[in-house]
Amino acid sequence: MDKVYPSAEAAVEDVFDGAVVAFGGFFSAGKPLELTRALAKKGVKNLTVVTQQVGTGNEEILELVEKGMIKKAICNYPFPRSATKGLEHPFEQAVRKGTIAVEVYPMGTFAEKMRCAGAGLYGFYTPTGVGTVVAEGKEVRVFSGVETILETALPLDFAFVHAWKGDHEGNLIYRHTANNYNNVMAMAGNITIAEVETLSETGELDPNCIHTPGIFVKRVVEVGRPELWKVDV
Amino acid sequence: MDKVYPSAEAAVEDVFDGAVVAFGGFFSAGKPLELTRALAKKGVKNLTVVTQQVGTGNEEILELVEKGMIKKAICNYPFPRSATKGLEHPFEQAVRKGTIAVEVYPMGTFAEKMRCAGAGLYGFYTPTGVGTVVAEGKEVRVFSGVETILETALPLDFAFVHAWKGDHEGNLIYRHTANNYNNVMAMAGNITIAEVETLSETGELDPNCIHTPGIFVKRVVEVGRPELWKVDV
Amino acid sequence: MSITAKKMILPETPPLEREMIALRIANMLQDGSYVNLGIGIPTLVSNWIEGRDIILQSEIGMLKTGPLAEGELIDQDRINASCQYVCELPGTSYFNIETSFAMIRGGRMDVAVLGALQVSATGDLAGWNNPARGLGNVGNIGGSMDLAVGARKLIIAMEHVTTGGEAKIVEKCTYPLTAKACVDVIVTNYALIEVTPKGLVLKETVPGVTAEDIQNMTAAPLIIAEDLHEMEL
Amino acid sequence: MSITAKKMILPETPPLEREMIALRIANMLQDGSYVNLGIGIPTLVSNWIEGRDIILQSEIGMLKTGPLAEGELIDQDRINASCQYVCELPGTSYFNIETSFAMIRGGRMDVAVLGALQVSATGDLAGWNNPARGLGNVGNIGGSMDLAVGARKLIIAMEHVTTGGEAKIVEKCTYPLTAKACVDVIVTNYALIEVTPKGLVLKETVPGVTAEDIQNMTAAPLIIAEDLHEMEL
Repeated sequence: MDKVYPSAEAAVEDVFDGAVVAFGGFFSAGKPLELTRALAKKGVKNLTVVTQQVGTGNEEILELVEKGMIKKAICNYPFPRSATKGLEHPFEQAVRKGTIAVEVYPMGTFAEKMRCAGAGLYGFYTPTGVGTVVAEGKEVRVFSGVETILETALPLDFAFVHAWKGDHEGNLIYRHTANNYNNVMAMAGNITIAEVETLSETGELDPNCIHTPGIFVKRVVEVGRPELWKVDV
Repeated sequence: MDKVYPSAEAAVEDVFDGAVVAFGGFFSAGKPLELTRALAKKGVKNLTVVTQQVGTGNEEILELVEKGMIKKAICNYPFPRSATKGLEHPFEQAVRKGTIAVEVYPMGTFAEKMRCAGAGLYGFYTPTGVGTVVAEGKEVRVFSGVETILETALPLDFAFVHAWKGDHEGNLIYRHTANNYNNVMAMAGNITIAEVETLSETGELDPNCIHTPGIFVKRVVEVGRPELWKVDV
Repeated sequence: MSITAKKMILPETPPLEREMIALRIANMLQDGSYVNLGIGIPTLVSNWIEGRDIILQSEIGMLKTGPLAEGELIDQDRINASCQYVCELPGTSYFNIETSFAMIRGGRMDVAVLGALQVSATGDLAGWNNPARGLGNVGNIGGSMDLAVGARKLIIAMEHVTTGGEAKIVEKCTYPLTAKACVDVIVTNYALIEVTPKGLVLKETVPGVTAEDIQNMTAAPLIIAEDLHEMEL
Repeated sequence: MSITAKKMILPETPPLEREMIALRIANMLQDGSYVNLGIGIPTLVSNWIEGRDIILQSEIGMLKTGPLAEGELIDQDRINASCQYVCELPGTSYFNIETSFAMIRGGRMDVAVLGALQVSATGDLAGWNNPARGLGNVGNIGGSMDLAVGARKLIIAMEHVTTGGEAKIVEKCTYPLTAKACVDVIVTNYALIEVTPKGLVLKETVPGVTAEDIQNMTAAPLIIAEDLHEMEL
């Protein structure tokens, strides 16, 4: 099945108001830049965005913030590291004003919540977060003397991912640390859309070295190599 | 850190009586044949073996059965497919006699229990097994209208795995479907021992194509390419 | 053993060969779908889809499983979950078993085709443990429970009655369940029956067999479809 | 703000530079260990271990992280979790973030070195959320909670008091916790303190500073080690 779409715009066309949309990548590595830009261009309301950080080192998502497209952000490292910079940052300002709700998880829990959804599971018990604000309102359970909390699956309506190489059937290979959240978001996405730097013919990629098998990917767009990011945390 | 051991015998020397030992592989693909033989040779008591199948297509483990080394087997497909063959099979006979206890899990749950342990988690809720004997004695919980059961982590004292290529620091690459249980057992093993067909110099393997990062592997033994298995299920 | 032990009355008309059951199922599969085939008749479905855009998954950890391998194409590291040597296709990918079951439970399998010992009027499936074997609550579960729960559509391929002439389609399963309310369609050597909220609907019969004949070998009430027709092959 | 707001009395002796705190920690690391370094002073530890057999993990998904990259070695797809460009080493491997945190929670990290806002007498750590920022219960958690819970040994690298002269080692943390009872050793610019079941044990002081001096800038009781000695660098 050929999953190639002619453009990022065409690939994101059915993202709907109120959708839960995840964006892969971590600072400069592996961000679905073109898909995000296409979404900003399209315009859509009340999004729940799921991503490592909003804005800092993720400037293309800021456009969604500034256009008022985001209702809620689920993330791990939402704000600029510096408190001073934070005060000037549109996302942090929106959070302070209460126009964007924010939910923060420990990094491992954040990733695992998506892995849980992607794996068709519904919840897991982790020792991370016990005794912290993260545990508030969550079931605490002791296994072999270890306190854990129950965390639940985080399914995604759409997952935007960026891969180094991809083929027509959606098999993906990431480059170096640009894998990061991309694989787990691809797994958790109901509709996973992959932008790839190079589109390969099906059969060209080494079958022993596919990071994300095509079954997790619904659409593929070729976008070329992105420009070098200047990251200012 | 150089993790290479001179022989399979040396690598399994500290397996202790009563240990939980997992064996990777699935029928003809990816079985840690030399490590298993070395363990049979060494002799050890009251093992709990964790493996896809005991005996059928896994003949080297039969030696552990026949030597009375196994107390319990945790597996997914324990018996020969044919009932008639089963009656003649030493493992099935031991189970019928009650000399070996057996615990069976659905394949996905079996793999996930080890992944759960390897990931430092303690339990997960899965829809698999609801309303079946697998659910007996387990907590049932409903998430968004879906019934699930609680399954817990299965940690391993030792994991024996077989890889195609490995380097001195324990980075592993599997070949085709010979990955199967090997990666997840490597993750769950307190002491993971990898037999590899070819030992590579550290740095020779493509860092983007490592299946099991060396951190999960404590020992490496080079064993060459195994003979072709005749599998009679 | 109450109703299931009762000998069913079989018509004089010869039943379909196993290959023809497989063909009927192959014709139900849509292009572009991801399909997992269980052991037995389901495996034969693969003989009818060569050249079609249907991607087979093998739960051992292979996507786009090719035809059976013979002679020099045999590779012990390339097998399907039924332990048969298979070929690779352009676009094949290999992955570990935990990812394989993430696909299965996670709803990525459009169709699973499994065999069965019994199917109930409400679509319960019993397929992994024949109590006659006398092994109690343990047996070869394999991937069946995960597939039954996880596949978007579950098709059962089986003989209509047991070799002893007993009903396999029953009011309520008396054998240990694989999963509850999971079956969508049953294709037997005499009929095609859909499981609906109203009950079992007889949709197709093999030439020369009447609805009454089918009811006579079915130990659960059948609703006759308005468009009941002969099975086309 | 009770005890923590009280200005501590600092000795005249100049404190250690941040690089020296990092050096003291580097000297504690054993060869062959897997180590994760947090943002800030912890990152500086990497400057002192080049050439040693210590493997750094970066939670973004890289094992055997090399030195910082400059000039032509900069690659936007090769960054550490602090968002710095890094180099590859022989034996480096890349993996997805869910596997990265499987390592971290799963006990594969021999040592984690993190910064802190406060550490309590019982080894509680508060490090992710300074209430002064006024963002309530949300903030940049990053990987800290998983590392604090998962690492076999947790070393805190920090200034002994805040820039405002307030104690950071306190009876009980007043800032939001990262994890409870997780800290093993605290290395500051004045002292090395171990967290033991009996309480905080002062083991080393920088030259020219007395145990009394340390107690004067510590808002929790210190036990003086029998072998208290000057820190060697």
